[in-house]
Amino acid sequence: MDGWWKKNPHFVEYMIHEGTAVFVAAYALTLLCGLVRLGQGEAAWNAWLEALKSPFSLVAHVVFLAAIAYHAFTWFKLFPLTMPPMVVNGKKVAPEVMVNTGLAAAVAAALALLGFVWRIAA
Amino acid sequence: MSDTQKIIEIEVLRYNPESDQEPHSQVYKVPFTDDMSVLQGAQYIKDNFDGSLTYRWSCRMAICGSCGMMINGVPKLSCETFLRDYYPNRIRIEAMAHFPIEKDLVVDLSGFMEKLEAIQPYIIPKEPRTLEQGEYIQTPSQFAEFIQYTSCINCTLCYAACPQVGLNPDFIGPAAIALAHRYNMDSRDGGQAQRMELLASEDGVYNCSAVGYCSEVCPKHVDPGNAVNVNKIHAAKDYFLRFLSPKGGSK
Amino acid sequence: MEIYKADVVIVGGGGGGLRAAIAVAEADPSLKIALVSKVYPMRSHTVAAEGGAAGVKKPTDSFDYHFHDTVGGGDWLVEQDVVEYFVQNAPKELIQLEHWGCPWSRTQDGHVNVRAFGGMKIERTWFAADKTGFHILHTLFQTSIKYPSIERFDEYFCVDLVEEDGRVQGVVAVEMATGEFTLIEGKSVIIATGGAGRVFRESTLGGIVTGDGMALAYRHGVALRDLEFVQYHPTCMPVTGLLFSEACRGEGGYLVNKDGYRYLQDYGLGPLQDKPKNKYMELGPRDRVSQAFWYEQQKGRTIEGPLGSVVHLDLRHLGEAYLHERLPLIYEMAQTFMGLDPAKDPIPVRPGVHYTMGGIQTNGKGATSLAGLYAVGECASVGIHGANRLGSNSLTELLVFGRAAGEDAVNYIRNVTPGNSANLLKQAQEVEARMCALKNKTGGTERISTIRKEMAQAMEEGCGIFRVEETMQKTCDKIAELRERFKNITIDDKGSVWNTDWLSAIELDYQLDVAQAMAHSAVNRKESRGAHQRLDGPNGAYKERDDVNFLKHSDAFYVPGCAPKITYGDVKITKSPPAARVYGAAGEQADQERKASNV
Amino acid sequence: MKNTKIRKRSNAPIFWGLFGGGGMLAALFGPMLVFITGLAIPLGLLLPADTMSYAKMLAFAQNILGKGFIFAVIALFMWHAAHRIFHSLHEFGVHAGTGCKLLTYGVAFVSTIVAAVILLGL
Ligand SMILES: Cc1cc2nc3c(=O)[nH]c(=O)nc-3n(C[C@H](O)[C@H](O)[C@H](O)COP(=O)(O)OP(=O)(O)OC[C@H]3O[C@@H](n4cnc5c(N)ncnc54)[C@H](O)[C@@H]3O)c2cc1C
Ligand code: SF4
Ligand code: F3S
Ligand code: FES
Repeated sequence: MDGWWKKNPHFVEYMIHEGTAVFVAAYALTLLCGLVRLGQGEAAWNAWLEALKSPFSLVAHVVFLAAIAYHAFTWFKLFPLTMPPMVVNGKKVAPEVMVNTGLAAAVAAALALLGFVWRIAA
Repeated sequence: MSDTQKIIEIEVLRYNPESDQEPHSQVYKVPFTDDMSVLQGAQYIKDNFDGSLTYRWSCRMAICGSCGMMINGVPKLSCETFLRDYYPNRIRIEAMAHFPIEKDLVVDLSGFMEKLEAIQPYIIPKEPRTLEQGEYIQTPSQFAEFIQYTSCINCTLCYAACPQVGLNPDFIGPAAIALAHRYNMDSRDGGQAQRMELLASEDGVYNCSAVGYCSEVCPKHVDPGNAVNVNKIHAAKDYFLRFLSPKGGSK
Repeated sequence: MEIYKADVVIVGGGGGGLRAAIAVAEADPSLKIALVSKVYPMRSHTVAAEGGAAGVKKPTDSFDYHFHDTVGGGDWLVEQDVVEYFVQNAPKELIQLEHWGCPWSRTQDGHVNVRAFGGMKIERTWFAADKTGFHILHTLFQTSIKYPSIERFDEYFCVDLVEEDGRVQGVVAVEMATGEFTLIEGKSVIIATGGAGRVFRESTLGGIVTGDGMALAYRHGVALRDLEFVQYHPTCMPVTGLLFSEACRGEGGYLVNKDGYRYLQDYGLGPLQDKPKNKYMELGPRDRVSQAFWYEQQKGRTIEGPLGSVVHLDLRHLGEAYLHERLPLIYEMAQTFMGLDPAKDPIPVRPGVHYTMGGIQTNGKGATSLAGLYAVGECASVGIHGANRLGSNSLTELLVFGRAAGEDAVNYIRNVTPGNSANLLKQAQEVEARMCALKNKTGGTERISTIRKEMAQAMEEGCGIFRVEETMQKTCDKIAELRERFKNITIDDKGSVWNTDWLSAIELDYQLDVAQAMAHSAVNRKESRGAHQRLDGPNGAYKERDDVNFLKHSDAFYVPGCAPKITYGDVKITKSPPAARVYGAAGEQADQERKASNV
Repeated sequence: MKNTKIRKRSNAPIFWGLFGGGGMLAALFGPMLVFITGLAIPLGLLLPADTMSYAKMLAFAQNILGKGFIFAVIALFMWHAAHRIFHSLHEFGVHAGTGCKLLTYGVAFVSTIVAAVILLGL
């Protein structure tokens, strides 16, 4: 089984989308740091915010963004595989429709989140 | 055979347990016409060059499920794969991945058959009926629930495609799980709880990591990967709700 | 040598064998059943059947109609009492299969649907899209797993029967994966090895359909009955012989010649109908439709191309959506194997060998003349198909007679004592020695594939849709020559593991026997009936049906090293005296007359 | 019928459930969260400058819903990632020993505890 995942473009893609997990973890740990700092008081929190501004952090977050966006995309692309078939009027819904529904939900959720954050901030 | 006869090179992974230590490749130059399948290419070799070349086949119409092999690394039915689509390149055929090779292109399917038997692939009637009562009634939507999963021809291409089968040979695997799902979803059947025991076991659905290649190679559009993944949901429900349900779910 | 002791040995894991196995298991769970098959059961050629299985279903239909369709369809060469049993049990068996999970196609209100089929007066063909055989086989196979008393010997190749005290007592089989011989003892043996169509060239049959069981019974002295009747299916893919089911026509497809003309109206199947009408035009019986092709070819009205002469099967007017729903496999096959779209292009087709009407002679329960030996399915001649099988009768036959034979075998063995194992083993060892000698023989020069090709060529020439003495005799001579040359074959593979080279030589040996019986039965039948059509005789006398001399079954008996001995046996007539076999408008008139005379 | 082998029920539903929940959460909100915390705030884009000020974040983290959200994001992201990485290690041929489990589920577990303790302490 050695190197099986190199044998076929399907497997390479699979490994890439599985690989996004590393970035999800990295980002979650970043947030966990923030939470720890929040618990330590205002100065610590501000230092964390400052650290986020470092070029290293910015670059890292661009990478996180790309990886997690790809994760989101592939997550919904796998819907026809992972979700029970959607049946409307006794007919199976086409796979593309399932994928697109998922993607639309993701866009809506992201915008809702942005709107929500904006509202508490303002 | 006219002058314009095209010749394709077929590289076959040969293995004879009685004389070979290791599988080895052998290349044959096969004259072919555009309507010839890879299976017919193999038959040409057996008939004309070497009668000891061994492979399974029967129907040559993609319905008996015998003739699966790796064709340039991809699991395919050789009777519905055509030489013309590879020409002028060499074509490489090998035994299906993830199965022990018995000889040349023939693999040992006994493990697969055991899995197939283990999932109890028969109606366990929900409400038994006598012949005098006639057929069960199934509405179009009840029919639509399971019919897709009945199309499996047991070609095992999905096993050759699934890396998790390669990593854990005990994994029940896509086709057998799809067959369990086929019966579970049938309105005539009431055996889901019995089958769940196996699906939810350590050899069951959670071995699948949603690679999805099984469904991609399936020649009959069974979408076995979907059956496996949907049953993760069923098995999880069963796991968490078993304490609530009066029967206690399956063990 | 391994020894396994069973009560009932079933050779063949197709529809017939599986149904028989289940019948035995249900009749008496204490009996041990050995189910021997040279392929995994679900690979058996039943898997390829497309169109459907006949059984009375509609309120407007009746057993009587099914009976008359079958008897007339077989040109009266049928056992009418057996047909009676058949039509009455057909619906029960089809419902049983439904209870076991067969996904029959359904009507909107959830009942099983039926479709029209050639030569059937009323729609009574139960179908599962156009994969009926596939679904029947998988349903039976999966159901068989439920019974612990069925012990499967998958990929075991049966090489002989063993008999003692005048009764069959088991089989000798080779485990293909190892080359090991096993003696499987049984008080009864049921042969269900399918047809023999592979003795021809262009055929709808899979590579495993080599008539093994027929040859085995034949060599043990059982007659092969009515073997001259070989069905040509009119709509096959040129060269490969892959089948476009009769369901294509049942659903409304047309057959047209090179002028786009629906030529069947010229051959006693008219007048022209727009919609499919039972027993008219495209829904005529197979022998007639295939013969019409031959006449069109003689008249130069077929389409000539690189694939030989063809006519067109036109499905375009049915529309893509309907084709996908009713004929999905056909659709896919046309796309994959011919690169055309049946919703847009007509499909080139020609007749191909499809079915052996005759086979191992049995009574109405599948029992043969050798005590303990039964035969069911396409290898058997239970007497319902006569000179021409109606499409969709044979899948039902597997069920009805599979069960009957299974149950009868159970009754039979109640009164049988176990055999003398030592003698059986000795016989089995002799079989092993003979088989191994074939494998280990050196110095041969004939390639298996050459003999096989020449046999198929000869059979096609002599035993085609239309036959004459001269070519049939040539075929007989050719087969005799090939029998001789077979002694000088060479087998490349000398190994034990998975030696398909050797096994295909054994199959070829079987095929030559069956081919020989076919050709000799054919040349001896000096009349035209059903699928056996002659163009010769003094003043063309053999062109007509001859009830005086030939309303008789032919029985071919094995004579080692010589041509078979052909004798003739009576046909059982109960309520349908032989009459003119007519379809289309003439058929309808004849039906009415028969009705009028009955009241 | 020959189903004689006794098979143990798998405990995977727990891990698989956490994996699925995290994957879904990350697909729906992940990209936007990264954008907000990692790019928009540090770079002063789009959102008011004090969106993530100490006061606002503390208030958010003290709110019961806010607590829940933070906890869900950190913990579920970690479990999602842990599950995938664990499987990938197996797929690369690093065989699922205790070491692998510690490295993946162990880290997720510790992160979950840390997050919970801090959030409860705020
Ligand atoms: C393309 C096609 C379409 C058809 N469509 C229809 C239809 O629509 N309706 C209909 O009624 N009929 C149809 N028929 C006919 C019908 O399908 C067959 O007559 C029937 O399926 C034969 O079943 P069987 O059980 O007799 O044999 P098979 O299914 O052929 O099984 C034979 C079994 O015997 C075993 N066997 C053979 N030799 C040996 C040996 N030496 N040792 C061990 N095992 C052996 C094989 O492994 C196999 O398991 C069709 C046939 C074809 C080819
Ligand atoms: S699910 Fe598809 S690929 Fe797998 S065995 Fe069945 S038909 Fe073949
Ligand atoms: S390829 Fe294997 S991992 Fe799952 S989705 Fe298919 S079974
Ligand atoms: S030969 Fe039957 S599937 Fe290919």
